[in-house]
Amino acid sequence: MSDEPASTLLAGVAEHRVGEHLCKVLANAAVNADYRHLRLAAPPAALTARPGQFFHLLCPAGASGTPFLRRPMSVYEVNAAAGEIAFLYKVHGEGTRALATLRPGDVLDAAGPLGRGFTIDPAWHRILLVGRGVGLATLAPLAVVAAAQGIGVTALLSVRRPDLVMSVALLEAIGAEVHVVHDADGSSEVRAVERRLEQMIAAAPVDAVFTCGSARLLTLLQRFVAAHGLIGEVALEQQMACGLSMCFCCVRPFRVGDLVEHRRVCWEGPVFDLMEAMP
Amino acid sequence: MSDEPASTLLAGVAEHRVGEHLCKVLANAAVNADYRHLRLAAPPAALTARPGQFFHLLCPAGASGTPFLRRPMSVYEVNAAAGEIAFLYKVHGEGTRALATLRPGDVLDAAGPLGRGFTIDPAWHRILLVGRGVGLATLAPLAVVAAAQGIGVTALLSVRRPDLVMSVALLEAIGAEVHVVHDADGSSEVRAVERRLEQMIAAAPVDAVFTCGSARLLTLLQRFVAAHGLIGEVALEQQMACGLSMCFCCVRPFRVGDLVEHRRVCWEGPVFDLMEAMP
Amino acid sequence: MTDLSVTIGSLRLANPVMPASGTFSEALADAIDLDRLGALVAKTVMPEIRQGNALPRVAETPMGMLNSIGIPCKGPEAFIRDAIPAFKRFHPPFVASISAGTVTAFAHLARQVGEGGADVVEANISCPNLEADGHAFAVSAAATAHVTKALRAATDGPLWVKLSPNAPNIAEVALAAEAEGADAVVVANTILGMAIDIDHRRAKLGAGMGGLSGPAIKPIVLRMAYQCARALRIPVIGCGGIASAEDALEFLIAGCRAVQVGTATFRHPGAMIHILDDLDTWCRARGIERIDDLIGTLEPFEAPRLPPGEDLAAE
Amino acid sequence: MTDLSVTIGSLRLANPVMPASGTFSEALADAIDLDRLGALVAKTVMPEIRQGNALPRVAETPMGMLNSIGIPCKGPEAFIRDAIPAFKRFHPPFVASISAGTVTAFAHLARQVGEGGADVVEANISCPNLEADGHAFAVSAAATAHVTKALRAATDGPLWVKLSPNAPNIAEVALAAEAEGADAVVVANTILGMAIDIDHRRAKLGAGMGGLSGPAIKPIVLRMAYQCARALRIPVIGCGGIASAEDALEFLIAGCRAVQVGTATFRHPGAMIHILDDLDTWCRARGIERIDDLIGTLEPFEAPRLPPGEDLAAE
Ligand SMILES: Cc1cc2nc3c(=O)[nH]c(=O)nc-3n(C[C@H](O)[C@H](O)[C@H](O)COP(=O)(O)OP(=O)(O)OC[C@H]3O[C@@H](n4cnc5c(N)ncnc54)[C@H](O)[C@@H]3O)c2cc1C
Ligand SMILES: Cc1cc2nc3c(=O)[nH]c(=O)nc-3n(C[C@H](O)[C@H](O)[C@H](O)COP(=O)(O)OP(=O)(O)OC[C@H]3O[C@@H](n4cnc5c(N)ncnc54)[C@H](O)[C@@H]3O)c2cc1C
Ligand SMILES: Cc1cc2nc3c(=O)[nH]c(=O)nc-3n(C[C@H](O)[C@H](O)[C@H](O)COP(=O)(O)O)c2cc1C
Ligand SMILES: Cc1cc2nc3c(=O)[nH]c(=O)nc-3n(C[C@H](O)[C@H](O)[C@H](O)COP(=O)(O)O)c2cc1C
Ligand code: FES
Ligand code: FES
Repeated sequence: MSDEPASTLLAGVAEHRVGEHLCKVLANAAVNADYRHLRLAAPPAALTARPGQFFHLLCPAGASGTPFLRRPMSVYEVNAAAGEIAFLYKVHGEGTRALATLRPGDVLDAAGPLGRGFTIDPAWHRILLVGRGVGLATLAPLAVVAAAQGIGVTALLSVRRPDLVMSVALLEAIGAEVHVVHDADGSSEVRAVERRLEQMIAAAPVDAVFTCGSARLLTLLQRFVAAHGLIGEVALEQQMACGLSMCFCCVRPFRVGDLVEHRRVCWEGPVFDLMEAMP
Repeated sequence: MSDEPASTLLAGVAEHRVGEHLCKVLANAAVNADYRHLRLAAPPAALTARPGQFFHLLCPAGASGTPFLRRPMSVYEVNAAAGEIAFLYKVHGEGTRALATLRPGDVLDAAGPLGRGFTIDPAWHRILLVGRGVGLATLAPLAVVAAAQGIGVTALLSVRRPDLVMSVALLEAIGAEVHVVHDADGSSEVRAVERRLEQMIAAAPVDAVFTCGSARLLTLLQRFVAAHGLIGEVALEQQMACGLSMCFCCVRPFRVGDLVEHRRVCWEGPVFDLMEAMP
Repeated sequence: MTDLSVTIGSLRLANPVMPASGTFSEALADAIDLDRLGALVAKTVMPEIRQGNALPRVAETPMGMLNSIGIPCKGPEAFIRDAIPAFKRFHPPFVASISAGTVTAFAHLARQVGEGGADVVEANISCPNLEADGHAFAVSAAATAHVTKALRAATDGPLWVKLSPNAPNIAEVALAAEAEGADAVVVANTILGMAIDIDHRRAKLGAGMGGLSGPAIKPIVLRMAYQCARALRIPVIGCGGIASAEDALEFLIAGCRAVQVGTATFRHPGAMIHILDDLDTWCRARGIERIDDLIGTLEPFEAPRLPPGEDLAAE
Repeated sequence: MTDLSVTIGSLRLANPVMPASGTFSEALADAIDLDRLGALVAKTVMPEIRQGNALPRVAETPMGMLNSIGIPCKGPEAFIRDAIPAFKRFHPPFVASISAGTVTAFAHLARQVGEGGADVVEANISCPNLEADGHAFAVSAAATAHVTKALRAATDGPLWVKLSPNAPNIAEVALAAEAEGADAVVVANTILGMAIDIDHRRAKLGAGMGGLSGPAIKPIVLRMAYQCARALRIPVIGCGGIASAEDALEFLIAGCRAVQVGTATFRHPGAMIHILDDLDTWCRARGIERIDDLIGTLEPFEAPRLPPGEDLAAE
């Protein structure tokens, strides 16, 4: 490490693995009534983000002041060639409302990449992704990276209403087999999903299962994975302050054998072994 | 006063004399190295502002957070026909740096008009304005209103450097006789200014004298006004919190006969009798 | 319309929103309709004529401000002659805030303003600017009991005691005021703070230190208001950093019977009206017909903890 | 380059900037060069294995945050075996923060971590989350004297005592720590606060109340640091809301010998490096060669007031 003072905060951090990147906003458009797609120009260090990792975003000032804490967002797309990263986010509370005000040309401070992403074994033939709501944003880059390694992707997307479904085009473009279920016609109910999954893997067996976005689906998949002798991972959420293992506010309980252990979502996760997670 | 709840803050306030106006920024361009000209679309209640009155501006979030207190700014132009008001401001500290980031289309919250403006007697033939630096911003609308009433205007503008002189075009357009002095050639020194003023009023006698922007010029003019049996007013500055007479942080001492009395710049001022002011 | 009325002792207020002393004057009528407020509270008046502290008297801080105004004052006679009638032109009850350096002077002043027409006497026993390093009656339960007793003897009307967040244990001080006959406590005044002009290496306030107010202090004062409301039978009036209906609701749910709004009015002259309108909207959206039903509805907690690691072993 | 070195008792630090306990771990090496810091301070360790408080453990507030983490802890053995060596890979002195529920356990732990390799023992006698309503050793001068004396007897190395801003008179508590042999005091821990989720009418923190930190509290803590620095002969280390070199300079000019940076690192992982670079730039721009020359240079003040009105009559 050099002893010379870094001339700016960014420079001081850039040589390290986790950077505080000042990214220019390229686009921040509504995808549907609830979600927005935020595209940023990002420096090389940010482009190393792997599926399941996240960035910690410093929200701009909103209507009720500047949100003090950063907001964690999974990386949704990494386009290394174009030097871009993207997020898909739901407008929810103060922080995401403030993010929604960003205009092209504005600068967003994104710290990352952070956390431990998904495991991919190149020897696998096919993986199953089961996502609910904005959980799709977290699973999408996994599908892209798996497909690039020649691994087949089967995806089940669960949404409240058909008009809120996202990423189907992205998934189909990489050759994934995509199933959509929703609350309106009851197809997203646990029993229905379970039957559907059985049919899906009967038609095309999978090596591993990945999920994000629903405690109900997590429980279902724990049964499913145990019954079929599969392995799997889940990406979990928890409120964060530091995003860097320091504050212990983001812990969740995990079952490890007979013990229950606290782990930090920002550090040991956000991706965890599917069977150890507690919904 | 109606008993019905006002549906928004603005509506609740608009029926009263002092409004909290959400004004769209039309332009916010640099005039020279130090100063910016901020033009706002303003509602009718804001267009009643008279020369010497001010608005209290809620600065947007800047680099180091949101400035908590509002910033007082004299109204520089009121264009009732176009529905516009304008300010001329010096970029100085955190608040004015934040103001400088405003872009056309942004919304600025301007409370006002506030304070007591300049006195104009339609019977006058000619007035003398003596301003230094950004004090010109405060005196300019007085010149415009006086000229519209057929009162002649003689103006002496004192600046640090010739390139920082402003408003000359505006003053000449209304037929004012304009004299510029600056520090570079020593023409702005007290003695030199005093001589110059003597010549000016010898050539064109005046009924009243107005000043803003310099303690040194104030002292000089107190002598001058006393010597010539004139009357005059000065616009003073002081840090403000409420801008509305409530907090007593903006007091200054005034000499009233043999007594010294505290008056609030936001309420009894910002325009005061020239002879009572203490520099 | 939601029924926003609340009761403070014998006094019925049309709603729980009123200004905080020192951040309000009848000049605000230029900006809002004062008749919509729950009560009107004047700047503290003291027995003597005073100019207040040295300039500068305010400094900006992150989401807050420091002030060391120091209670400039024209004296009780001018107050009774000029200020009280000016406030009494409006309908809401008029609260006179008073302070003094001695118990005797305090009691005398309470009687004067009571006879002069004040509907409520609010005793500011907490102003941190008047004594070195913030000492005041309000930092001691004994001194608070002493002054409250004298005030209670001096006036028959409603007596509110305004506490200081600089007190070591504010609930204990509040209990002392309650025991000696206060009709309500106001929680709280400003928190003693400081800011330094690093270029000139001097305090940003002429008086060196001053009181911190604004959103920055809200979490601290809310905690204190909750501690007092939990301990007292008399009403608590919350005051500290309240800038929105949501802020006001935090204090009401924590057990406050009313709220005072101070610094927020400096940022938004219409803040109190905004709060009132939004309180109504918020209640109506949730089918809450009387604001009174919300007061003190905070779910109890007793600092639950995750059990120590060992106990979890068997889950 | 400005000479940024400072001395805390027998310890020479390369510069006055270090992390605050509980807001730092060696993982920050992923983001900044830890060898540039003045010292490294670990999260408080306690004698027993603990899971910490119920979730949620943090809540956002205006320019600050509340936390009720509650000191999850794997116990002293794991700390000495795993954590100390991880920190000792870096050059700056390593400060172990310890806490305990009894004086005996406190002293025992001090000896353990001292022998385990800590360069400094920082006694966290102020954590407001461990006792109901924020009681802790640090709110009483007597209890502080008692525990400091035991700690002093238990360890020969540098002993810092970290105070609580919830103490009624922090300078008095600081004097008690000084009298019993502390080498420095850290001013201060978090201020007890609260936030309420109005929709669910429950506290936003699982533990009900928690400690407020961040820029919001800076004016309050700066005032306390100044009061302590004025009263003590031993060094004061300032801690509370420091997020920039300007903030750090306020504390240094007020008389602090060093500063700790907590919550700022959550917003900007590089905050401490930024502060160091800007301190150097600021000093160089002003021809200040040693930061030491700045410490305690605040112009004295004694709450000057404008004279009362009558006296001004003749001016
Ligand atoms: C690792 C990780 C990845 C995520 N990826 C995405 C994503 O790709 N797209 C997306 O829309 N959302 C994602 N989330 C959730 C997202 O962080 C929250 O929706 C967001 O923080 C809400 O902030 P707010 O201010 O709008 O809501 P508020 O409810 O006002 O937030 C209040 C506080 O709670 C926290 N919080 C609220 N909801 C959540 C949540 N679900 N998870 C964690 N913290 C929360 C906020 O960060 C803030 O500290 C992710 C969360 C985590 C932990
Ligand atoms: C009635 C009135 C009219 C004014 N009109 C103009 C104008 O037309 N154009 C213009 O450029 N300036 C004007 N000023 C001065 C302007 O208000 C200050 O330059 C501005 O507040 C500085 O804010 P800052 O955050 O940039 O500076 P900072 O120094 O960072 O401000 C810190 C604090 O000091 C206050 N402050 C600093 N300088 C002044 C000052 N000179 N007067 C009052 N408060 C001050 C700020 O409002 C703020 O509260 C006027 C002042 C007053 C009182
Ligand atoms: C400029 C200013 C002047 C004040 N003057 C007084 C006063 O005279 N008497 C008093 O009891 N409180 C006074 N206060 C304290 C306020 O009434 C209130 O208790 C405090 O500001 C906290 O509320 P806020 O955060 O809503 O402002 C003053 C506060 C400010 C900001
Ligand atoms: C999440 C969090 C955890 C903390 N844990 C500890 C701790 O374990 N021990 C301690 O002495 N202080 C702890 N603190 C207090 C900080 O060390 C510091 O005193 C306080 O946050 C004020 O500084 P700041 O405003 O710079 O954060 C913690 C603070 C935060 C925000
Ligand atoms: S967010 Fe701080 S430890 Fe995970
Ligand atoms: S700014 Fe508050 S009285 Fe003038």
